[in-house]
Amino acid sequence: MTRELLEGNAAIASAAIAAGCRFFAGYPMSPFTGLLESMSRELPGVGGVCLNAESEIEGVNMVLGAAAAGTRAATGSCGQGIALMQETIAEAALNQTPFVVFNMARNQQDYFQCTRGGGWGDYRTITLAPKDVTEAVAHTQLLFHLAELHRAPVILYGDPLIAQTRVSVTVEPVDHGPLPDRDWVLDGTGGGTGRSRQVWTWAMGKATDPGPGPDRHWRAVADKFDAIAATESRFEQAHTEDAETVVVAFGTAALFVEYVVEELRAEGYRIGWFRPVTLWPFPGAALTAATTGARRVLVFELNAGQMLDDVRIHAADRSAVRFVGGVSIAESGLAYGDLMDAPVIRDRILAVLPGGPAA
Amino acid sequence: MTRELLEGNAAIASAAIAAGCRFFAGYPMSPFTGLLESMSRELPGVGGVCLNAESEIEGVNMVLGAAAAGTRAATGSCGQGIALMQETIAEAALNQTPFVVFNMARNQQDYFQCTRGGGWGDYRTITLAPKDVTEAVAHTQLLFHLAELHRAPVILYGDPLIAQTRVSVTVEPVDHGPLPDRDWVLDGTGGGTGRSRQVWTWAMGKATDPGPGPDRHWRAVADKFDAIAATESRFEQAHTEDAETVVVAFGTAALFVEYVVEELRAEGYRIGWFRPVTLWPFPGAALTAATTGARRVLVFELNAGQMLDDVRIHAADRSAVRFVGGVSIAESGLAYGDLMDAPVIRDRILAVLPGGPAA
Amino acid sequence: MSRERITIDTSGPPRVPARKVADPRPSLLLGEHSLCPGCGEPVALRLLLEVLQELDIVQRTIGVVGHGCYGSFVRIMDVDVLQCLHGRAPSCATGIKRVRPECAVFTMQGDGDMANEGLQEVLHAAARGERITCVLLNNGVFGDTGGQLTATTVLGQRTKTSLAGRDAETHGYPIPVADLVAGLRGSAYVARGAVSTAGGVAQTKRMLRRAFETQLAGAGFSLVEILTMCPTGWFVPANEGPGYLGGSLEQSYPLGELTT
Amino acid sequence: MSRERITIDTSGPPRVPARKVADPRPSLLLGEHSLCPGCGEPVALRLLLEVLQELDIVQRTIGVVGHGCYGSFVRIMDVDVLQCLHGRAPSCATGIKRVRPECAVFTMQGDGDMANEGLQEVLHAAARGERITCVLLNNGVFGDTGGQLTATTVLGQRTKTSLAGRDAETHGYPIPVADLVAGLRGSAYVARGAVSTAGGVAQTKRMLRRAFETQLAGAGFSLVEILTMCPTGWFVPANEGPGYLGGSLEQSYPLGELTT
Amino acid sequence: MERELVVTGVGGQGIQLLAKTLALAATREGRHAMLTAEYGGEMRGGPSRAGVVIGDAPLRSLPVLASAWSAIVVHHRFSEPALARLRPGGPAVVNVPLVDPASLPDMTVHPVDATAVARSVDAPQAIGFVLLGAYNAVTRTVDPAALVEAMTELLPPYRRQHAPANARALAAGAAVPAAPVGLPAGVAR
Amino acid sequence: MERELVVTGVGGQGIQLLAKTLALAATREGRHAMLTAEYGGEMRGGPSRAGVVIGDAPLRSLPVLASAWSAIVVHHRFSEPALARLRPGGPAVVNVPLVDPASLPDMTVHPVDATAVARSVDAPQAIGFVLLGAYNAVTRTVDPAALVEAMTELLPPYRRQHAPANARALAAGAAVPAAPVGLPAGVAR
Amino acid sequence: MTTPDDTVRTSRGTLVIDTEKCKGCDLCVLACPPEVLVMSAEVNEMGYRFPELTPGCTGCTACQMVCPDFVFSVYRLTPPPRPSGADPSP
Amino acid sequence: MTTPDDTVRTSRGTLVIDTEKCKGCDLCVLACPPEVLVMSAEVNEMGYRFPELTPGCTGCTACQMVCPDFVFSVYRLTPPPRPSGADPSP
Ligand SMILES: Cc1ncc(C[n+]2csc(CCOP(=O)(O)OP(=O)(O)O)c2C)c(N)n1
Ligand SMILES: Cc1ncc(C[n+]2csc(CCOP(=O)(O)OP(=O)(O)O)c2C)c(N)n1
Ligand code: SF4
Ligand code: SF4
Ligand code: SF4
Ligand code: SF4
Ligand code: SF4
Ligand code: SF4
Ligand SMILES: [Mg+2]
Ligand SMILES: [Mg+2]
Repeated sequence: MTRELLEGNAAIASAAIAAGCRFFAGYPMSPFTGLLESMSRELPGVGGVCLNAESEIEGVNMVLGAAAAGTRAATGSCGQGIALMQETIAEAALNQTPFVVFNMARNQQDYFQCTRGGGWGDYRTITLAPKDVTEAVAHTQLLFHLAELHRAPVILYGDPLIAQTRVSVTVEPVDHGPLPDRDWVLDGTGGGTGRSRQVWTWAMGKATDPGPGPDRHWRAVADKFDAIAATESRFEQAHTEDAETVVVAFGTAALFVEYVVEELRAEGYRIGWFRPVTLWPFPGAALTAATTGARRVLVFELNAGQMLDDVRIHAADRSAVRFVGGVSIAESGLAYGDLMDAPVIRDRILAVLPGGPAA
Repeated sequence: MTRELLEGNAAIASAAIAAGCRFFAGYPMSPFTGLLESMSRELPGVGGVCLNAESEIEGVNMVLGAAAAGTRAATGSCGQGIALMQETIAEAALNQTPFVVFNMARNQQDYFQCTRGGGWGDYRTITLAPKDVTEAVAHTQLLFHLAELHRAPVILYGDPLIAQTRVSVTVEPVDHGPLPDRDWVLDGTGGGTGRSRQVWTWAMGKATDPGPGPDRHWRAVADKFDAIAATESRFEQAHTEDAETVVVAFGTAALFVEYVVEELRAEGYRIGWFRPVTLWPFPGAALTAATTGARRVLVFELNAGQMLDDVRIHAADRSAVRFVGGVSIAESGLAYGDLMDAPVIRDRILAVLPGGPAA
Repeated sequence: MSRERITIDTSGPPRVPARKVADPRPSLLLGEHSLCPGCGEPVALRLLLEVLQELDIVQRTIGVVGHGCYGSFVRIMDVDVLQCLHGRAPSCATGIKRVRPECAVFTMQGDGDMANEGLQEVLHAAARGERITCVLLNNGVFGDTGGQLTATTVLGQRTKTSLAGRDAETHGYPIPVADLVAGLRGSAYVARGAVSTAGGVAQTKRMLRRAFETQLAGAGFSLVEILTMCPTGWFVPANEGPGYLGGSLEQSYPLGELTT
Repeated sequence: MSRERITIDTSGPPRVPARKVADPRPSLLLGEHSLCPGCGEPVALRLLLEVLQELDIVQRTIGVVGHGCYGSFVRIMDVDVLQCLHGRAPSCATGIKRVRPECAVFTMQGDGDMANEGLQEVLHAAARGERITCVLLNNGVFGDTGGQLTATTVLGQRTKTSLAGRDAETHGYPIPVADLVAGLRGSAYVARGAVSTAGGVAQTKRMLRRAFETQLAGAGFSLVEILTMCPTGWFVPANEGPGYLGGSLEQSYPLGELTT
Repeated sequence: MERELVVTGVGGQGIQLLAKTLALAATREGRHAMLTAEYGGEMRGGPSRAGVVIGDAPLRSLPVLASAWSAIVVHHRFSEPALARLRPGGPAVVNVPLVDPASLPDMTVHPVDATAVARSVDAPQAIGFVLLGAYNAVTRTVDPAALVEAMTELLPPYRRQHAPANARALAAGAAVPAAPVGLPAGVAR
Repeated sequence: MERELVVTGVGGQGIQLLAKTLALAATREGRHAMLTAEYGGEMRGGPSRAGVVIGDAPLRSLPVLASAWSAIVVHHRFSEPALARLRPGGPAVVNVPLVDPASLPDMTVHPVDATAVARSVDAPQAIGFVLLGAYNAVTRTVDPAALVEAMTELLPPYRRQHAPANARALAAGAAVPAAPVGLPAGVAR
Repeated sequence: MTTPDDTVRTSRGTLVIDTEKCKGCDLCVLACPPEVLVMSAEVNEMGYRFPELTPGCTGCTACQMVCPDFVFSVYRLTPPPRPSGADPSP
Repeated sequence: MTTPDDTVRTSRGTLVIDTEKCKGCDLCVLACPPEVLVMSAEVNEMGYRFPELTPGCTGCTACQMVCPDFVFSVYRLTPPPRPSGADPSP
C-alpha cells in the first residue's frame, strides 16, 4: 500500500479492516465520529457491515452478537458513550466474547474507566494507549489479535490528537501469529446435536452437559486475566538507567514528555521517561526497574491523577512519586486545554527539579 | 421508635426516609429488590414519590432530576444495573447533583466500580461499605448528609448479607449538622429574572453571566474531591498497635475477619484487623499507620483482588501485602459462595502465618 | 371424594392399537425446567422448539435469550444460544443476523426485558426491519424478581410495587408492545397469542411459525407477543392463572395478528 | 443587479406613525446563539420562549435540554435549566415534575437525542402520562456531530453515514416519533409542526401553546415534534433548507395534531 | 446469651416463614434477633435454609453462622451443610419420616411427624408451624402466644385466612415433644 | 528537514481545506506530512487554526506545535497564540488588509490582498487558495501542479465544480509575491 | 361432572402421564373438554398431586397443549373400540 | 419580481433590520409574500449579505417568523399613508 494522508480516525479504520474487522456498529461522538464515518464508507466495499447503531448500548450489543457469531467486530465512542457500554464490556469479558472498543476520548480523564472499568465483576480490559497515529494503526491491528487470542474485549484509548490529526501513513496487514480454535463460535450448527453451543456469563452449561457455573467460571476468567497481566504488558522508556528524575506519561502526553525530556537531557539534566504502552496490564515490574535509581518519579497526565495510582503501586520508592499533570480542557470540552503543550510541560517539570541541569 | 425486625433492605428504606429522602426511583434486581419494594410501600405515606423506573438508566436520571429540583432522592441496584448508571453518576458528580445510590451488590466484585467508576472524567464517589444492617442504617443517614454537604452522588455498597438479613433495629432521625445554602436548586423561579439557574456539567453559565466553563469547573470539582479525600475517610481497626499480621477487609467480610482475628488473638496470635469504612476516600494514612509495625498485611476480599490496589498504595511496606481473598459465588450467582465463612477464612489466614500463635 | 372413580392406566403406552398424536416434549429439550407450577413460559418454549423442528431449521438457528424466568431455558434448549444482558437481545440478534444472514435468529424475552429495560432495542430493530424473530413472553410482571410492576402490568393489577393495584395516575398506562411494533414500517409480521387455553396454544404456534417463515423469506422484522401465566407473580393459585390472564392481560392486549 | 432599487431605511424605528407588531426576539433571550445560517432550531427556541411568556409561567418553568446543536441554548434562555445527558431529558423531567408538580416542565431534544439515544425514555414517559411537555427538534440528522444518519433520517436522504442515501434494506425505515407517542394512552396532546414557512411557524407556536396548556391542566403527556432545517447536515445551501424540508421530512412526517 | 437455630429443608416447605415467625416473636418480646437466609436461584424444590439467632443484647453472631446450637430439620435433602455446623448436645426437632433421627447422632433429637400432626388439626399446609411449635416447646425460646401473634402479623392480607389453621398447627406441634426420644412421636396411633 | 506552517483565521474561511491541500500535495510527492487541527465547539466565526508539518523522513514534530517556521495569517482575530510560536525570520503570508503586516515584526512578511486577488480571477470564495498559492511560491514547498491535484481530490463530489476557480486562485496567488515587501501587494492598482 | 354412567362410555383416546414430572397446577384438568382428567389424592415425590385419566378421553391433546411440565403423551385409539353399554351420545 | 412600478406602491408596514445579526441565509427573502426583501450587495462585519427592504411591505411579519437570527422588528403603519401614483392594485 502507498502512503496516504489520513486523519487518525481514517487510518485506524483502515487498520481495522486490514486486521479483518468485518462488523462495526457505532454512534457519533466527537472526536470518534470520523472513525464511524470511515467504517461506514469502507466496510461495505470489503463485504463487511457497518451499522448506524441507534445508541452506544445498542451498538456494543450488536458487536457482542456479531463477535459471538465469529466475526471480527468493533465499536467505539468516548467518555459518556463508553460509560454506557460498561455493562456490556464487563459481560463480554465474562462470557469471553472478543471485540475491540475504540475509545477515541476527548482527553486523558478516562484512565480509570479503561483500566478499572465501571462494569461489574472481576474483569479487566487490555488497553493500548498509542502515542501517535502511526502507533495507533499498529495497535489497532495488534488489538484484534489480542482480543481473539484471549477471547476478551479490548480497548484502544486514543484522543483528539490521534483521532483528528492527519498524517502520511501506510497500512498493511500484519501477521501476529497463530490463534486458538474458535470452537465456541455460535454458527447455528449445534442445534439438535446434543452439543449445541452457549455463550453465557453464568456458564451453567446444558442440562446434558453442565458447565462450570459462575463460581468456577468467574474464577477461571480472573485467572486468565492474571495470566494476561503477566505476559501482555508493554512499555517504552529512555534514559532511565542513570536518571535521577523519571517522568511517566501515557498516550499522546508521553510524546510531549519525550520531546521535553530529550530537550532537557540535551541540556544536561539526568532525566528519563517511561511510558506504559498497555495501561492494563500496567507494566509494573518494568516501572519498578526503571525507577530503582531515581530520586523523583514525576507523573504527567491530563487528568486529576489516575495513572498515579498505578505508579504509586509500582514505583521503586513510593515516596518519590510526584504528580505534575492536571485537568486541562478546551473551552469546547472536546479537546485538550493549554497543558498539552511542550513549553508548559517543560515548565511543570522544571518547577519540581531543584537547581539546574546538574540536579 | 421501637425495635423492629426488619430485612436489611427495609431497614435501609426506613433510614432513608428518616433522613428525609422523598423521591426514589428504581428497577428490581436481586438482592436490591426489597429496598425498592419497601420504598414503594412507605414513601407515599410520608408524602414522597416512589417510581417504578422502567430501567436503571431511567431511574437514575429521574433521581438526578428530582435532586436537581432540590429533593433528597435516591436510587439503587447492583452489578449490571449500577454499571448502566455510570454515565449518569459521573454526570451528577460533575454537575454537582447530590443523591444516594444504594448498591445492594451480589458480592464484593464491584469495588473498582464503586471507587474508580466507569463513568467519564475526573470524578469520585464517596462510598460507604457497612459491615452489618445496623451500620447500614447509620450509613444511609450519613450518606444523605454527605451528598448534600458535598453536592455529589454517593454510594452505599451493601451485599446480600446486608440486604436480606433480618435483624431487630431501631431507626431514628439523626442530626448530622448544618448544611450549606441550596441556592443552586432548580425551582423555576429564576426564569425571566436575568439570574435564572443552571445545572450543567459544562458550567458555561448564561450569556449575561458566563460560568467558569469546563476547564475551570472540572478542575474545581477535582479539587473538591481532593478536599473530600482529605477529610471524609473513615476506618475501624483493632489490635494493630502490636500486630505482626494485619488483615484488611471491607464490608461484611470485615465482620467475618474481625470474628476470626479475635478468635486468633484469643489464642495468642499477634494479629489485628483494619477495615476501611469509606472505600473512597480510602483511609490511606490510617492504613499506613496501622501497618507500620506489621510484617504481614493480608487482604481479604471476595473478589480477584481489587481493594488490593489501595492497600498496596498505602500499606507501610508494600512488599508485606498478601492477598488471601478470592472470587466466591453461590451457584445462583446471587450470593456469596463458600469463602464467606469464618472457618474457611480462618484457614486462609493461618495458611500464610508461619508457625503457631507465637509468630 | 367418596364416589368410586374408574381410572385408566396411564403409566405406559396403550396396549390397544393406537396412534401417538402428541409427544409430551419436543426432542430439542435437554432436561427439566424449574419454573413454577402453572407457569406459561415453558409452554411457549415448547412451541418455539417444535416450530424450529417442523421448519427444519434447527441446525441453522441461533437464539438470544434475555433475563427473566425463561433465562434458565438456556440450559435445556438444544439450540446454539447467546444469553445476553437484560433488554439487549434484539441488538445482539441484529449483530448475529447481519454476519450470518443464512441463520434463523430469534430472541426470547419477557415483558420486563422487552417493554422495560429494552423497549428501545426492539423498536429500533423493528424499524430497521431486521430479519429476526422476537418472542415476547408477556406476563405483566417481573416474575423472576418476585412480581413487581412492569410497563405491561395492566390497570388495576396488584404487584409488589403497586400494592393497591396499577393506577394510571401514579404508575401510568400499560404499553401494548405488539401494537407499537406493528406501527413501524420495518415490521413484516406481528401477532399476539396466549398459552392460557388449548386453542390459544395452537394459535400461538401458528403465529410463531409464520414469524419464522417471514424471517426466512427475508421480508423483515417479526414479533410474536405471547401472554403467559405467572401465578406466582400474580399471587393467585396456579389453577387460577388462565382465568386471571383472560380477565386482565387479554382484556388490554387482544389476541390476533396485527400486520396484514 | 444593474436596475436601481429603492431601499427603505430600516436602521431605526419608522418615523411615521406605526405600531410594532413583532419583536425580533423574546425578552427571555439572554444573548446570541451561534448556530448555522438558516438553521431552524433558533426559530423553535423563540416560539417556546414566547409561549412561556404568553402563558405567564416563566417563573415556574424548568427546562431540561439534551445534546445537540440546541444544547448551546442553555446559555441564552432565561429559564431555570438542567442540561442533561444525551437522550435522558424525559426521565430527568419526570423527576423534576414529580417533586415540583406546580412547575411547568419541558424538554428540548433533537431527533438524535429523542429518537435514537433516548427513544425509550420518551415512550415510557408518555406511557406513564407524565405531565411534562417534550419538544422534539427533528432535522433528520445528528447536526451537532456533522450530519450522520439518525432514526428519523428519511429514505433516500444522504448523510455522512448513508452516503448513497438512506436505503431501507441496509439502514431500515425512519421512525415517526410523534405517531408512536400518540399511540400511547398516557399521551394527552401530540402534534407535529415545522418552521420552514411562516405559516408553519405560526401553527407550531399554537401547538406549543396547546401542549403547555395540556400540561398545566394536568391532562397527561404532551409532545410537539418540530421539523427544523439543518442545511449544514443536509449539505445544501441555507436558502434551500425550507424546500428540502418540504420535499423530504415533511413527506414522511405529515404536519398536524395527532391526538383528538 | 445468644442462641442459634438452623432450619433446613427444600423450597416450598415454608421454612422462611417459620424462621421469620420465631425471629419476629423474639423481637416483639424486646430481644435481639437476626434471621439469615439463603435463597437458591430456582423457585421451588431447591435448598432452603434459614438461621435464627436470638439474644438479650446486640448480637455478635455472623450472618453466615459459624456454628449453631439447635436445628429444625424439615427435609433431609440439602441438610448436610447445615447439620455439620451444629454444636453437639443441642436440641434438634426433626420431621419424621422425611428425616432420619439417626442422622443427628450428637444432638438431642425431638422427632415430630409434622405431616400427620398437621393433617390431624386440619392444617395440612402448616407443617412448618407444627415443627416450630414443637421447637419452642422444647427450647422455651418465646411465649407461645407471641408466636401466634408474629405468625398472624407476617401473613400478607390475602393469606390472612390461614391464620387459625397455622395457630392450630403451632399448638399441636407444641403438644408433641413429651421428651426427647429415639422414636418418632406424633399423633396417637 | 521538517518545516512547520501555522494557518490561523476564523471558522468559515477555508483554513482546514487550505492546510489539507498542502499536506496532501506533500504526501503525494512522497514526503511525510502532518496536519494538526483545532476545531472550536461552535460552528462558525470561532477560531480556526491548522498546523502543517512537512519533512523528508518520519516526522518528530508534536501534534501541538511547540514552534513553527512559517505562517499564513488569514484573519487577525484569534491569531495571537499561533503567532507567538513563530520562530523569527521565517516567511509569513498575510491577508491584507484584514491582517496588519506590522503585527509580525520578526517575520519575513508577504502581504497578499487575497480578497481582491480572488475576486480578480472570479473566484471570490477561494481566498484561502490565493494565500496558499502565494505561500507555496515563496517557500517552494511542493510542485504547484501537486497543489491543484490535491485540491481537486479533496473536494467532495458535490463541490467538484469549484475546482477550476480554486485552481485559478492558486495560480493568481502564486503570481503575487514578487518580493517580501512592507506594503501590501495584490492586483495592480 | 363425571357421572357413573359417563365412566363407561367410549374413549377415543388415551394418555401416558409422566406423573413424576407433574407440578400439580391443574391446568390440564381445566383444559380437558370432556372433563375426564381429575387430580389424584396422592402426591408424587415432589409433593404434588397429579392428574388421573377417567374414561372418555377424545385424544384431543388439549391437556398436552397446556401442560407446562410436559407430562402427557396423547394417543388416538384405532380403530375406536366399540361402544359398550349405554347409548352413545352424539 | 419587483418592477419599477411596484417600488412606489403603498407600504402598509415597515421593518427595523438589525443587519449585524444577519447570517445571510435568505430565508426571509423566500418567506416574504409581496417579495419586497432583497439581499444586499455588501456584507456585514461577519461577512454575510443581509436583507434590504423595498417598498410594499405589508407588515405581515413572515420575515420575522422565519428568521433564525432574530433580525427583524416589524411595524404596521397607522394610518396607512395615501396611495401616491399608480392605481392601487386590489
Ligand atoms: C440490568 C439488569 N437489571 C435488572 C436485572 C434483574 N432482573 C433479572 S430477571 C428480571 C425480571 C425479568 O422480567 P421479565 O423479563 O418480565 O421476565 P419474567 O421473569 O417475568 O419471565 C430482572 C428485573 C438484570 N438481570 N439486569
Ligand atoms: C451518550 C452520548 N453519545 C453521543 C453524544 C454526542 N452527541 C452530541 S450532540 C449529538 C447529536 C445530536 O443530534 P440531535 O439530537 O438530532 O441534535 P441536532 O444537533 O441535530 O440538533 C451527538 C450524537 C453525546 N453527547 N452523548
Ligand atoms: S415467577 Fe412467574 S414467570 Fe417465573 S417461573 Fe414462576 S410463574 Fe413462571
Ligand atoms: S448543524 Fe444543522 S442543526 Fe446544527 S446549527 Fe447547523 S444547521 Fe442547525
Ligand atoms: S387428550 Fe383431550 S380429552 Fe384426552 S385427557 Fe387430554 S384434554 Fe382430555
Ligand atoms: S398441567 Fe401438567 S403439571 Fe399441571 S397438573 Fe396437569 S399434568 Fe400436572
Ligand atoms: S413584514 Fe411581511 S411584507 Fe414586510 S418584509 Fe416582512 S415578510 Fe415582507
Ligand atoms: S432570515 Fe434573518 S438571518 Fe436569514 S437572511 Fe434574513 S435576516 Fe438574515
Ligand atoms: Mg414478565
Ligand atoms: Mg437532529
